[in-house]
Formats: sequence, C-alpha cells, structure tokens
Amino acid sequence: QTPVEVQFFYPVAVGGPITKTIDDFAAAFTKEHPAIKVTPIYAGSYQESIVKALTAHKSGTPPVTSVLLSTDMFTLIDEDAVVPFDNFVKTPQDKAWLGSFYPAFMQNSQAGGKTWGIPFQRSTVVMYWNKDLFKQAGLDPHQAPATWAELKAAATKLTQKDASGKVSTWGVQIPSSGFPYWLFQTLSTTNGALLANEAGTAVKFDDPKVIEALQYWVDLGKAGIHPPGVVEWGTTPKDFFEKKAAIIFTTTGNLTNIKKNAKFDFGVGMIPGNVRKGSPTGGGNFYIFKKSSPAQQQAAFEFIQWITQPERAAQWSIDTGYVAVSQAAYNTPSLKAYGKDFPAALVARDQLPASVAELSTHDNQRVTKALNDGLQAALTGNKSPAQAMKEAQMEADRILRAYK
Amino acid sequence: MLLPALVLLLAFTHWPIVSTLVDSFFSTPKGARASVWVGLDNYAVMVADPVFWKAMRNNLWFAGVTIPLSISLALVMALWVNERMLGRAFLRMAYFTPTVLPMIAVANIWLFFYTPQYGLLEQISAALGLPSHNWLGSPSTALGAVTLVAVWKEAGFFMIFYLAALQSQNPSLREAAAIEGASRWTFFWRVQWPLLMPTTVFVLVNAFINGFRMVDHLFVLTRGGPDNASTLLLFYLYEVGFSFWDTAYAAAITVVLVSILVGMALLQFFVLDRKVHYQ
Amino acid sequence: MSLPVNTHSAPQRLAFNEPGWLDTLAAWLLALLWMLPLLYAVWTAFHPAEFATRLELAAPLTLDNFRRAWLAAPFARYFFNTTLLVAMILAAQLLLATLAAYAFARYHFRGRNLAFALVLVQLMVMPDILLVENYKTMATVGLIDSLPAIGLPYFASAFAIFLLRQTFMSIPKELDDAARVEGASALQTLWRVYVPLAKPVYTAFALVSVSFHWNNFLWPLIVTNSVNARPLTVGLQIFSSVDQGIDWSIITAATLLSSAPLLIAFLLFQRQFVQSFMRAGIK
Amino acid sequence: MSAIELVGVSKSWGSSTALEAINLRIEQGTFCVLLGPSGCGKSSTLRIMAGLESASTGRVLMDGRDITQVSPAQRGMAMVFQNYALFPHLSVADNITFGLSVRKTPAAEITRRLKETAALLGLSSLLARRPSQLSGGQQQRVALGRALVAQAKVCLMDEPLSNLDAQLRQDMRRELRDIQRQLGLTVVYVTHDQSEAMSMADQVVLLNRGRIEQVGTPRDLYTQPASTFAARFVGTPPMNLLTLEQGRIAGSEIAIPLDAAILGVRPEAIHLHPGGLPAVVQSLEYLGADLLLHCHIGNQSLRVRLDGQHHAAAGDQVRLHWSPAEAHGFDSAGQRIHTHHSPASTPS
Amino acid sequence: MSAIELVGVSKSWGSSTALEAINLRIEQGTFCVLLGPSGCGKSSTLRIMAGLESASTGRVLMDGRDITQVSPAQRGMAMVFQNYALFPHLSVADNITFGLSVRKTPAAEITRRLKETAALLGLSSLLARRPSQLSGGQQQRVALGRALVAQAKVCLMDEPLSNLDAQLRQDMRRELRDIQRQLGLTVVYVTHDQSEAMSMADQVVLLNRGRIEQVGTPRDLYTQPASTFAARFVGTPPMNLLTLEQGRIAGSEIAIPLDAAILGVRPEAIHLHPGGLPAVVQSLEYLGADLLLHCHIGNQSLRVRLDGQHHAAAGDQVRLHWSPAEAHGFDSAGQRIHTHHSPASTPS
Ligand SMILES: Nc1ncnc2c1ncn2[C@@H]1O[C@H](COP(=O)(O)OP(=O)(O)OP(=O)(O)O)[C@@H](O)[C@H]1O
Ligand SMILES: Nc1ncnc2c1ncn2[C@@H]1O[C@H](COP(=O)(O)OP(=O)(O)OP(=O)(O)O)[C@@H](O)[C@H]1O
Ligand SMILES: O=P(O)(O)OC[C@H](O)CO
Ligand SMILES: [Mg+2]
Ligand SMILES: [Mg+2]
Repeated sequence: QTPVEVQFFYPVAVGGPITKTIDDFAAAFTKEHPAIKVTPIYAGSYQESIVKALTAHKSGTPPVTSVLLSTDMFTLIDEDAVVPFDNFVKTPQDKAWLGSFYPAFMQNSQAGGKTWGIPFQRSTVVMYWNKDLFKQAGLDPHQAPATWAELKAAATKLTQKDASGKVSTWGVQIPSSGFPYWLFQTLSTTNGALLANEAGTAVKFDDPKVIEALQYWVDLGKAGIHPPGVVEWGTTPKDFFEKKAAIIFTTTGNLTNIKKNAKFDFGVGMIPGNVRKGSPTGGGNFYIFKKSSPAQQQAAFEFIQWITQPERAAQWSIDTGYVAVSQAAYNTPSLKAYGKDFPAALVARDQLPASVAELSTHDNQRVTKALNDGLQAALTGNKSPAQAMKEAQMEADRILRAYK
Repeated sequence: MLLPALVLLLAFTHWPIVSTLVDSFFSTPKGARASVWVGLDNYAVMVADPVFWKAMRNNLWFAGVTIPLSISLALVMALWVNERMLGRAFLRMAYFTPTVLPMIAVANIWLFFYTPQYGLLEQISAALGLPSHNWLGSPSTALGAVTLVAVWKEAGFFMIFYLAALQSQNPSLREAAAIEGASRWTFFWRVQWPLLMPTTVFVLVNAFINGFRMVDHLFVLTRGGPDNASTLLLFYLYEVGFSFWDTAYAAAITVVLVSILVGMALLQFFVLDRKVHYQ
Repeated sequence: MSLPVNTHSAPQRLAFNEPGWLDTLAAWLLALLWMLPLLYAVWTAFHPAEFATRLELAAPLTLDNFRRAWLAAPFARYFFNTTLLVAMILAAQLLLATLAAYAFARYHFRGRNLAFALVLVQLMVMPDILLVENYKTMATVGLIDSLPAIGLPYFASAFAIFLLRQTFMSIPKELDDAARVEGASALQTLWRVYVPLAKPVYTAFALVSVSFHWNNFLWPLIVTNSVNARPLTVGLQIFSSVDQGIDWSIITAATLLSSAPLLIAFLLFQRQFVQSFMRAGIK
Repeated sequence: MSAIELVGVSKSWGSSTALEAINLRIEQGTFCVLLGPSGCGKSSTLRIMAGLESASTGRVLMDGRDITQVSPAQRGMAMVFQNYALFPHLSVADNITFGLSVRKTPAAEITRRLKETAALLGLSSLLARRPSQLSGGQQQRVALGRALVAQAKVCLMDEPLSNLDAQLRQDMRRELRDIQRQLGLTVVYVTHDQSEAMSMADQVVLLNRGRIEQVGTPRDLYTQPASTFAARFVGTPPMNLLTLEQGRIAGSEIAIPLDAAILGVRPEAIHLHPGGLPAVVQSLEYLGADLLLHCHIGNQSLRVRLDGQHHAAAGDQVRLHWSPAEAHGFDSAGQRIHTHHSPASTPS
Repeated sequence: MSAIELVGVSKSWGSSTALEAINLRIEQGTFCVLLGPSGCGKSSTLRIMAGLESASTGRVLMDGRDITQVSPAQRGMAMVFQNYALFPHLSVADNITFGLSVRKTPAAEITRRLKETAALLGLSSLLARRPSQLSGGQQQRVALGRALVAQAKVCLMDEPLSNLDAQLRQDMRRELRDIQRQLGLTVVYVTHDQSEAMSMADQVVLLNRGRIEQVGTPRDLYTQPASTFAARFVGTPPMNLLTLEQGRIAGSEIAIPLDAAILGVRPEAIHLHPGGLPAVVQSLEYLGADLLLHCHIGNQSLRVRLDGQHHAAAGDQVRLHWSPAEAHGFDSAGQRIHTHHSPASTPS
C-alpha cells in the first residue's frame, strides 16, 4: 500500500539550520508512521510562503498543510483555502491537546469560535544586547534597559563614533524591512495601543498613542543613536555580530543563531516598557488546506499533533530559540536543563503573559502594507508620524470596508 | 507550418491581452464571491491609488535613466572594443559578463555593495572620508541604486549589437574620412553614429521593453521599499496579483503596461523605422 | 593624433586607426568596474565567512562555502530542472520558429502580413507582462508547478521567428531553386539548405535564449511551488531569502554555482559567441 | 526531334511583360546560347524551361512531351546558376551529390558517379573542401559537376561564367564546350556577353525586350545581322551605324550608293586608303594588337580598327575605305535590307 | 619635378613581404597606372602614397618634400576607393562636399564647387539621392566627384572601374582620361586589367610579387616586353611563348635563327603563308571580327589571330609565318634579349 503523501510548505525567517531540523522531524515522523510520507518543502520567507501556498491553492493543488504566519488566518479563511481543526478533534486526548497551547498563541489561531491554526514556530520580539559594549560604555552589562527612557539613555551612551565623526556602533537598532509593523508593535503595545480588533475588521493606526510610539522610534533616529532610513531585518543579526549595533530588537527565533555566532557575551531581555510591558507574539502556525483529500488532511493532522508534542516542541525551541508552544514542553527534562544552563532561552516565554496578538486583519497583506509604507515613510523622514499614520488608516479603512 | 507557433502565440500572448482587458472590467472573485461587472471601477481605484502612481513615476524615471545611460555606455564600450586595443578580448568579456549572470543572483552581490556600515560602497566612502549612507534604506537613493544595477546589467548586452553593427561597417569608410581630413571625433559623429541609427533604434526598443520588465533585482534589493520609493510597475503588478490576489485590479494595471508597450511599438513602426534606414 | 615615430619598426597601422592611451585607460577602468561584482563574488565565495566583508590578501582559501551551499538546498535538483527547462524551451523555440520563419520567408499566402504582425506583437508584449492571465491559463489546464508551465508561454518566440525570417530571406533564392531542381522537397530544402546556412543565427539565438531562460525569474517564481519544478533562480532566491539573515559567503558561493555553467560556457565560447552575433547580423 | 521546344510562351509580372509569345526549338545535342541585354528575358526563358517559373501562356515540350505542368524536380533537367548557387555549408563532394542523395540513390552508386564526375572535371583532389575555399573557376566546375552527375540530358546554364576573371573565363569556355561535345548534352546557355555567345554557340538566340530578334549560327549573326539591334549588339567594337539622309552620310556631302536609311560597317572592315572617304580622328585607343580610331564623317562618328603598329593622333585627317560587300543596309525601322550578297554562309 | 616619388619603399606584413624596395617617380600631370596580378602589391603601394599604410622602410616624397610621416588628411591627396567607400547615409551632394565641410570651407565656396564638380561629372540631377539609389557608374562618378572637389593635385584610384559592366567601364575610361587631362591632375591608377592600363596610361608600372617588373608607355610594354612575365601579362590573347631547344622549337625539327631560350610572337603577328612553318589546328574560337586558331608546332602550342572571315576546322594543317622583327627573344630567366631591332618607338 502506498503511503499517504503529505506535502508541507514551511518558511524560514531567521538564521541557522532550520531546514535541517524540519527535515529531521519529517524523517522521524515518517519512520514512526510508515503509512504517511511527509514531504517538507522550504518555500522561502513568510511572504513568499503565503504567496506560494495561495497560488497553489488557486491552481487546485495546494500543499496538504503549511506553516504560515498566524496572521494569515483571515486571508486564508476569506480565500476559502483552509479547514478548521475542530473537524479533526474527536477524542478527549485531542481536546486536551488543543487546550495545551499557551493562550497568547491562540489569539491569532482562532476566529468565529473555530481553531484554524495550530501554533508551531511561534515567537515574541525580544531585545538582545552586547555586554562587552555595555561595559565599554560604562553601563551595567547585567542590567538591560527596562523602559523607553532607559533605552534611549543607554543607546545614547552606547553609540560610538570614529575619528571622522562617523558612527561605528549604533546604540539601538530596530529593523524596519520585511515586517516593520511587527517590530513597531513592540512600541505601540508598550505605549498601550492595540492596532486591530479581534475580528480583523478594523484598525486604529491613527490612534494618538500609536503616533506617539512611532514618534519615539523616529526620534531615536533623529537623536543619532539608531541607524537612519530603513534597516534590513535580514542583516540585523549580522550587524549585531559585527558590533555595528549594541542593542537589537529581533525575534526570539534568532536566539540559537545569535548564540552560535556572537563572539562576545550577550544578554536577552524583554522589550522595554512605557505605559505597560509587552511585545507582539509572532511566527507561524500550521494550517490544513481544504483542497486536499480527507485522508491527507487526517494524516496531516496526525503529523501536526506529533510535532507539537512536548518533547518535539522542546527540541525545536532548543534548536532555534522559538518559544515552545505549551507549558508541558518547558517541563520536559531537556528544556528544563537547557533553560537552567541558558536562562536567555526562557525570556520570550516569560514575556508571553504581557504579549498581544500580532496585527492580523482581513486582506492582511494589503492592510499591513499600508502600515508598513507609513512606518517607512516616517522613518525615512518623508512624512511626519501623524501624517503617515493618518494616511495608512485611510487606506486600511478603504480596504476593510468590504469586510464590515 | 505556421500553425503550432501561431496557436501558442494566440494562447499566451493575444488571448491574455484580450482577456486581461475583459477582466479589468470585472471584480476580483474571492472565496465564494463570484466576479461581477464593475465597469471602470478598477480604473477608478487605480487613479486614486497613490502606490500605482508612485510605481508609474518610478518606472518612468527608471526607464528614463536606464535607457540613455545603458545605451550610451554600450556605444562607448562597442567603439572601444571595436578598435585594436590592448586586451580587447578581455574587455569584451568584462563588459558582457553581467548579461549572462542571473539578475536574481547578482542582486545579492549588489546588496552587499549597498549594505550600510560594512558594505563595499561604505568601505570605499569611509576610505575617502565621505559620510556614510544607507543606499537602499533611504527613499532618495533606493531607486537610483536599483537603476544602477539595471544599467550595469544592460550595457554589455547592447554593446554586442553595436559591436556587430560596427564590424559590419565598411572599413574603407574610415579611410575615406581620413583622406578627407576628418578627425576621429568627426568620423564618429558624421559617419559612424548615423550609420548606427538602425541599431540604435533596435537597442532603444529593447531597452524600452526591459525598462518595464526588469524587476528581478527588486525582489532581493528593496522589495519596492522603502515606502514604495523603488517600486516599479511590474513589481507592483506582481504584488497586487499574487500577494493581494486582487486579480481584477492586476488586470487593469496589466492593461496600462500593455498599452505603454504597444504604444512604443507603434511609435517605432510608424516614426522611427521610417527615418533611419539608408539602404 | 600622433604618428608612429619609427617607420622602420614592425609594420603597423597609422594613428588615425588607433585608439589613444587615454581610451585604453578608461576602457580598462570601466571593465574593472564592470567586473567588480563578479570579482567580489569570487573573493567571498573562496574565503571563510570572516573575510566576506574584509579584503585581506592573507585570507586563507577554502571551498567550504560551496560545500555548505550545495548541502543547504537541493541544488542538484535545481540544476536538473533548469537544464531540462532551458533545453526544452530552446528545442521548442527552434523547431517552431524554423517552420514559421520558413513559411513567412518563402511562401506567399493570404493573411501573411496579418499573421506576421500578430507575431510581432509578442516582441513588445512578452509573456512576463501577462503573468496574471497566463497564470490563470496554466491553472485551468492544470499545469501549475511543472516545467512545461514555465516553458510553454515562451515556446513560440517572436524574436526567433523574426530573426530566422530575416536570415532565410537573405539566403539567395537561387539556393532554393538549385535544391528544387535537384529534386528536394520543401522540407528537405528547409532542413538541408536553410537550417545549416542559418547556423550563426541559431547559435546567437540559442545563446540569448539559454541565458535568458537560465536567468528568468519572475514567471517561474509564480508558476512553481515545489522543488520538483523549481529552477535555479527561484531556488537561489528562496535560498538566499534576506529574512534569514544574510550569509554573504554562502550566498556568493551559491550565486557562482548557479551562474557557473553560463559563465564558463561564455568564457570558453566568447569568441564564437561574439562572432556568431556579428555574422547573424543582429543589428 | 528537338530536345526542347517552346510554343507561344509568354510571361508577365503583374502588368509588365517579360516574354512575348516565344517560339523556339532547340535540337538535341546542340549548344544553344540565349543572348541579349540585361532584362531582355533570358533568365525568364531559362527558368520557364526549368520549371522554376510558370509560363503565363504557352507550352513547354521536352522530346515532344508536354511538360508545362511538371515540377522542376521531375523534369530531370540539370541547371547551373549564374552565381553557381553552391551550398556554402556542404563540401564539394556533398554539393555534387546533393541531388543524388535527396533522390535516395544507393550509396555505392553515388560514390561511383561522384568519382567519375570529379575525374572528368579535375575536382578529385578538392572533394573535401568547402566552396569558399575554391577559386572561381573551381567553383564553376563544381556547379557543373552537380549538374552533370545527375546525367540529365538537358543542362541549363544561366550566365555561369560572368563572375570569373577574363583569363579564367576564356579557359572555362573551352572546357565547357569540350564537355558538352564529349557527353552529347543539350545545353541551353544564357549570357549577355556576345563574345561568349560567338565563341561557344551552335545556335544563338538573340533576345530583345522579351522577343526573339534573331536566331542563327554565330557567323550568321555577325555577318548578317537581322536588325540594327543585332548589328550593335554583336561584335566589339560594334558595327558602325551611319544615318543616311537622301543617300548621303548625314551632315556630309558624301553620297553612298545604298538604298537604305542606315548604313552599317564593321570597324575592322574599314581600311586607310588614299581613295577613301575623308574623315577626322577625334581620339584614339591603343590596345596593343589594335589601335582604335574614333573618327567623324559629317556629323556621324565611326570607329576604325587598325593594326596596333599604326601611329595616329587626334585631329589627323584620314581617308577611309570599305568594300561594298561590307556595307549593310537597314531600313528606318532598323530591319536589314537583303539586297547585297554576302561572302558568309547562307542563313540556316 | 615629379609629383610623387617613392624611394626604397618596402612593406612587410609580419614575415611576408608585400613590397620590396620600390623606387618610382611619377611626373606631375601624368596618368600613371599600377598594373599587376592580384596580390602583387598595387594597393599597398597606393595606400602607402595615401598615408593609409606606413612603409616598413623608405620614404615618400611629394613635390620633393618628405611626407613619410604626414597623416593622410594632411597630404592633400584625393583618393577613389575600389568599392567607392561612399557614405551610405549621406546624399550625393553631402558625399561630395564631406571633405570641404570637415575642413570648414565657407558655405558659398562649397556650393560653388559642388555645382562645378556635379556639372563636370553629369551628376547635377542626382545630388539629392542616396548612394543606394544610384547605378554603379553613377556611384563611381560620385566617388570621383568627392576626390575632385577638393582640387587636390594628386588623385589616387584603386581599381575604380572593376565593379562596372563592360559597356560602362568602357565609357568611364574615356571620361576619366578626359577629366584628368582637362584638370591637369596627377593620377595614380591601380588596375589588374591590362586593357585598361593600355588604353588609359601615360606611364604603366608593371608590378610582380612586390617588385617593379617594367615601367614604360603602353606601347613600350606591348612592343618591348622586358620579360616573359610582361609579355604574358599584356595583350589578349597574350604573346605566344615557345620554348626553344638547341635552336629548335621544342618537340619539332624546326630551327629558329634566334639566340634565345624562349621565342615570343604575338598572335596577330602571325599570318598564314604557304612558305610558313607547318602547324596543326587544335581548335578554333570565332569572335566575329577575328578567328582565333589554337595550333601546335612540335609540343608547343600557339594562338594565331586571323581575320573573322577565314574558315578553318580542327585538324587542318596550316603554315604559319611571322616577320623576324616580330620575334622576341628571352633568356632562360625570362629576361628580354635586346638583339633585335624593333619597328616600335624607342624606349623612353
Ligand atoms: N520576380 C519578378 N518580378 C517582377 N518582374 C520580374 C521578376 N523577374 C524578372 N522580372 C522582369 O522580367 C524582365 C525579364 O527578366 P529576366 O530576369 O528574364 O532578364 P534577363 O534577361 O535574365 O536579364 P539579366 O541579364 O539582367 O539577368 C525584366 O524586366 C525583369 O524586371
Ligand atoms: N592587412 C594585411 N595583412 C597581411 N597581409 C596583407 C595585408 N594587406 C595586404 N597584404 C598582403 O600583401 C600583399 C600585397 O597586397 P595588395 O593588397 O597590395 O595586393 P594588390 O596588388 O592590391 O592585389 P589585388 O589586385 O588582389 O587587390 C598580398 O600578398 C597580401 O596578402
Ligand atoms: O520571525 P518570526 O518567525 O519570529 O516571526 C515574525 C513575525 O511573525 C512576522 O510577521
Ligand atoms: Mg538573368
Ligand atoms: Mg588591391
């Protein structure tokens, strides 16, 4: 009997040998379940993966399952591309499994009372700092800035210039390419603003608190302690290794990468707060595609259950730095030991209670592009934060009108 | 004999052109919602869409710079390697190499050149004591940066056409001009250049098409950013069509692109071609 | 313009034919500038990652970047796909264009001018521009994510038809007559007289086509989903996806890997290439 | 029975007429030359015989059989094209055997015939070369080889020697004639070079503007030109044609006892003779063996061919003489007036 | 004073030598023809005069001034190229005035000279056309116009008529000569066509393999060829050269009273005469005015030019005679032996 084939698209948005980890999981699963053959297909960045998956869906041959941004949920529902997991959850064990995930991750996984995505490659934004540079700047290397004010003060001290007055090390660096809105959420959230409603039908980009948060980001640049213009997401870890940036904001998914490549002692901390603490969750969920056969869907479900078991989740977290998706995973001996040895690995999880959902709406690509464009316009000085956000709001309203 | 080719052309060129036009008058089907006749709505959206206009302006700028720059460089290169010059074979190869390299691949290398702080341009400008600059991250330079890559990629390709044309020019024309007392410069302006006119038109048309087709490097360098500062029509079309899945709006944008290209074709056919053939 | 000082030296042309040393210098500078990306790629790919952004002459050489790149993505498969794709497209283009060009060049039939005008449309509006509609067509016929889907829109190449028609028309009618007097049929004449005579044009076109399709990106990006059909360019782009953080060494190694066949072919055949271009009279 | 016969063949291109109702018989085994100025319809006639062009009206017969509708491949004629039309990409051997291989002749047979033909034409050592590596004369022989190897009875040749230099052309003429005789071929040969026609033909067909002007042996054409066109076209330098007005050479008082509108005298038939007609030398052309004088009588000019050892200068007064037998008369329409006996053979 | 003088000019291309130490004087106002077979160095010589090629050794003088180092533009010579080298994108008028406008001649002056030149060459009605719209002869005249309009004293021409058809070539020869005389130009004219050289030149320079074989008037070359090369190269049909063995024509018993290794007799100097030497006719060539007999004496072949009215057939026995004055003797190296008086003018 030929095994059921489960094609599976996945993205990579961080450094490190993610592909190998996934391939190993798939191989192990197939070994345990000879009736199912899981074929992982690396599909590029998150952006490219959703394009691929939807393209495949439209042509009638989607992958059986995919890891895509949790925020793509509404888009996938609107395109009638995915099925809810509730269809497969039958036994009490299944129900228990569905209830085992951190609630923070479920915010972007459920809509209309159904579960559309299963958390897997999940993250929050965290702050990495270079302890050596802290020491050089006369700062306490063990004490990360905890507020906006402290961050700005520390960054000012950390910024170094060479003889010609050119900056050789930036105090702080928050990337603004790829998904600037997500990194911006570290600022808007801590400033007490939520960008979208739960139904994904309305956004509040022009909230004064949002504008204020953006103003803070812009001001970091104006103060000469944050690189000007748009900062590449991809090169940010490299900038950190090269000591071109003393503090960076990036996903916890980069943790293992940074651990391996940083040739200096570094710290990992929660995002500095302002009116509150907080950071958006991020990363990818599993989805099951509608146009595959029931047998394939069932097989995919089994695979998803298998890969999110605590031991696997723990392994995944250790290999990458992503947050293990359930409390149970943190109770496994391996992750316990790892966390003890390397407390930085727990920071993202500890930040979860303060976390908010990543911006997700209907027609998500378009709405987030509107915000991204606005953010970039403000960061590059083309528009004032207020004007940029007002225009983004208008554009988003226009797009979302159809979903009201 | 003609049939197979014509069928394929009809299927992948003419039919799509027609159906694009038709689609642009309908709405995008989504999930359960079927598409309906919306008249000029998609065009109305386009007129009101600042990103479209930005892409259009960028594209005109991109084409307006790439075309003359790559053609004049191509001409200069061809004139050089047409003569008996030290290392001519190497020069030809050097100029032509960009043509055979995949744009998507070399864009990664250019990305390094443009990278802030430790990129090649930065290292050079640091060595010269110039201020540092975020080439791809600033709206003022992003478009220029991607344009430069296009010029680099195109010039060598066009050079080959000029070279072929120069080599087929009668060598005694040069001697006749010398006897008549013409300097190299006079010879170029009064003889070579006018005789290269048909080639220039051919190259011009190609450069024009490429000016609206070359977007591969954007995928690596800027993805149209920052704030659409470097987005081009075809790239925007890709985003609208395959990222936003608004196929009806994408059809409207396609109609605009096709009109630009067909307009150019007609211009070439009726105006330029008439004026440049001597034989 | 200066004249050669020594007329008793080895024979040489007079100054009116020679570029000055200023030209030579400028030409070389421009050439180095043009080579810079490639030079950088070679530098980075053959040195350890630490030297990716630093030029130190003492840096050790290594092939490790190539090894890592090769292992990091299914490049073997990508190579296979691309090779197959390029060969398939070229074969189809040559076959279809040869037949069509012969019909246009040597037969008078009703609607010939209209048909030719229809062909010319594609010179301007290449399939790349029509990707949304062509994607729909491919989806309808269920070809998405296959090599034929990438190739089909390019099979009938207006450029090839145009070029070959020009060439065929420039072949003396008398050769055609001679073949017919000798008893050859139309197809025999095409195959035994026209095709061999148009060889430089075929070569030039083949090189343009191969390098175009080897490097083509946008359309394959759209119609492929999986490794099975993914060509090198798309594979490379996904591989070097900036989101992952950029490892220049491995990316340049992969870049060199994927452009190597064309680059080497060009280096080996550059003479023939330029010459066939010239003989093809593409101008 | 004649090898080829054209019956009322005409050819028009759109509104312009290239050939007007040509009737022509070419006997088997003869060397027939179609002669005429550029554009007179020589190639058209030949191509209609070959089947490469279809006649607008009329029929083409071969050995009495109507072949008007037969395709070129099936007529079994061989043809040598003006510029040889050798296939530049094929070796000499492949050029020669092209037709045989297209017609699927057995390989052994091909080899045998190739060897024979190459030997006949002295091409044996050149078989591996490309046409571009051959001299003009060698190319010409290859073209001939390609025509001969098929062993067709009829061979058509369209100005095959026009691209060769003088010396080579001279040699090839002889060679061609020899081969034609040796193989007993019927050759139809097109040229616009009258000296070629004269030195090669059994029968010359002189064409003018799509019509046949005169048909005959070279000697007929030279000694009995049927019209001023033929008189002017054949011979270098051509026959002098002097307009007569009321029995006098126009512009002079010199009476000519000839009832014609135009008097024709060949330059070599004129001698210096004290009793001759007075003329003035305008200019001279020294050609080594000959000296050409350009003279005026009245307002008519004429050329006189003298021995190269003569000396003369422009402005000299000379006296010219020719025998009455050398005087040709033409009417005002340019047609020959048959009043004088001629020392040449009678017309065929 | 001579217009142009070459002193010990040689030219090598890498290891091959195109010219070997040429010494040559060309007098002002004369028409000098460089004649020789293909590859003998005619073009090289001309191009060295023009400054388009530099001599490997030697000097070029113009009116006594050394111009070896002067650029082509500054030599002030005009040149007509073999393929005309007309600028295809310029009108006839612009082609002609190209040099004037490059040299910034005032517009009024340009117009005036253009008008004159065009009138002289009969191009006035063609001034607005492009070269591609002209016939070969017209193109040739434009090229000439471009050379003449500059009013250079020296005009160099490289086979300017070789692309024209026979009739046109004939006419152009005369026209060229007339213009040269009229303007008093010094013309250096390259051709490989001996009849062109004979009919046009004041002075013929016969080149062979990069050396000067003979310099002289056309009559000199024809009547007193300095070598067998010159004898064979000048005249159609060329001089018969018979090898003598021990005073007899090789392969025969016929004794010739000439102390030479080779006997040269021109075909037109031979007559049929009952007392002549016995020979056998091999083949004939009828040319209208002339009849050429190809005969054998011993194992030597020779051509005889007879009047066209003669009749003969292959295989005929004939008796050939020539006057002793017509016999040219050459030594075994092919050099003329000056023992016989000649009826021709004395060498210059
Ligand atoms: N394909 C054609 N279309 C239109 N007219 C043609 C064509 N071929 C020949 N003609 C015309 O028919 C006439 C006779 O042409 P043909 O080629 O038979 O002349 P020809 O005697 O061979 O001349 P030439 O010596 O120049 O080859 C000419 O006036 C020519 O212009
Ligand atoms: N550019 C060159 N490079 C090498 N050899 C050359 C070059 N130009 C001429 N030659 C050689 O020099 C010799 C003389 O050439 P030149 O062109 O003067 O001959 P020519 O008498 O003009 O011949 P033709 O009648 O064929 O034009 C020839 O053997 C030729 O091969
Ligand atoms: O980089 P990740 O995988 O942590 O996820 C990033 C964000 O969710 C992007 O929107
Ligand atoms: Mg003809
Ligand atoms: Mg020459």
